[in-house]
Amino acid sequence: MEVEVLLFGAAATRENSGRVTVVVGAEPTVRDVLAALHEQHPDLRFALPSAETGRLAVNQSFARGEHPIRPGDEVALITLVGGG
Amino acid sequence: MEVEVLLFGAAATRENSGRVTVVVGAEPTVRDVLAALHEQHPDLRFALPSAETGRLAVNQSFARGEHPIRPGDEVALITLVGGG
Amino acid sequence: MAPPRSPSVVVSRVIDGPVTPKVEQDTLLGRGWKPARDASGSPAGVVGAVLRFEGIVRRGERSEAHGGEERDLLALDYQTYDPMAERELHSLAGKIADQHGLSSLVTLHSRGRVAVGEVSFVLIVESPHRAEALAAMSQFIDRLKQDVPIWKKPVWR
Amino acid sequence: MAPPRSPSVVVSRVIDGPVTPKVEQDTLLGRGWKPARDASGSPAGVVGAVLRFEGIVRRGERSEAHGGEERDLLALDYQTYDPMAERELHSLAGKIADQHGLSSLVTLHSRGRVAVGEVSFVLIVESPHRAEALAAMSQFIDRLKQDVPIWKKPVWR
Repeated sequence: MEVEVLLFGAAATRENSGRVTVVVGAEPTVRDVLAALHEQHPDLRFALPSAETGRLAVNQSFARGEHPIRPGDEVALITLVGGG
Repeated sequence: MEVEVLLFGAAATRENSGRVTVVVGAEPTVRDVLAALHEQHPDLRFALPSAETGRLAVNQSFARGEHPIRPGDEVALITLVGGG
Repeated sequence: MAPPRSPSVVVSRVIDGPVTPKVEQDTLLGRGWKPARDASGSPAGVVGAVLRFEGIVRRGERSEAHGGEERDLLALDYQTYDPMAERELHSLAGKIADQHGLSSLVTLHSRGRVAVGEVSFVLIVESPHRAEALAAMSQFIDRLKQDVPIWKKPVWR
Repeated sequence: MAPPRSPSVVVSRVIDGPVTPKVEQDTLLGRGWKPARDASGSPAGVVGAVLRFEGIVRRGERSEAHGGEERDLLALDYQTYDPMAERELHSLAGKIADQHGLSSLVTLHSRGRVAVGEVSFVLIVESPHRAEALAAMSQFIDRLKQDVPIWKKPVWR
């Protein structure tokens, strides 16, 4: 299936877009989406040097590893933040 | 000679006075006055458990060990302070 | 036996633009928060330490595009992932307040453009003693920079 | 090459009675000090972090005369050794400001009676970055409690 991933900050600037799409197998997990982002969008590697270092929010909450991604979920890549 | 020592805080409360007098030899030092305070004013020992733990100000500046005390100097015992 | 501890008062909000004194005052009044110094606030005598932190946009910022050299800014644009940013800010505030037994914690963070010299972040911590207030403040800021989805984009002069 | 660092602005004073907002404002205005947030203060964009600490008299204080039990206070009486207290306060302020490269440091401390819920101590630290501000604040308070000849006497309820 295809998963759309929201981008912010420097990641969005680098992709020149607030979202990218990745292609993953059926019943993907957070881990699968991070691996696909790393693999299919080399421009994001400055912020995602390996799939293991990435962090996703699913439906606006941090989610890890085996957390499933379902059709219609809002998925966002949370690269290094910079508030304060 | 006699040296008058100003007291503050709990030390003044305990002595019921803002000053005590100690008797010391000629040309006394800070060390001598602290030893005399400890020896001659047992009520101050709660704040001056030994002469070495005491701290004096001479003419409103902290002074240590061999610093001489001269007639007319303003001498004060600076026990545990509590600002802030 | 120690008296039961009152729950912490927590106020958190994402503000559009800089955190001006007026915006801050209006927000806090709106949430019914008053500083401990005002007798009308929390019961007088509980709070012994009030710490306040303001983050201000500095003129010089390192530019990645210029080999990390410091260049002059006009402003920072803060991008927030809404409403997650405000929810994470609030959840962090509650956790830190609880963990350190704070009397209250207030945190305001800007979204959008904040010019050089303007305030983009305010944190107020009230607690019985100073040590918890300082620890809570350091920890809050560290975790804010890890977990709250807010990004800043430099606007170069 | 780093630009030469401006000297720190230091304001320190012993205040008779509580440090009310009015007394604080009058003192700071009198010394020509303005917060970094006001563009008219230090050159905009140098200060990135402003920390403020307020010490407030708490209701409960341990009583030595009652086996260290906490008892209710009416007020604290702050006794200062004058003028040494103010001089030590100022000298400490200068040392800490210099050591941490602060933009400014303001410190006000009460002398005499301060009632429960009133402010007896204010410390404001302004610096380019947050880390120095936090370190300077902790260190200032620790050394104040060691070296500035101010004593407090409880006034029991």
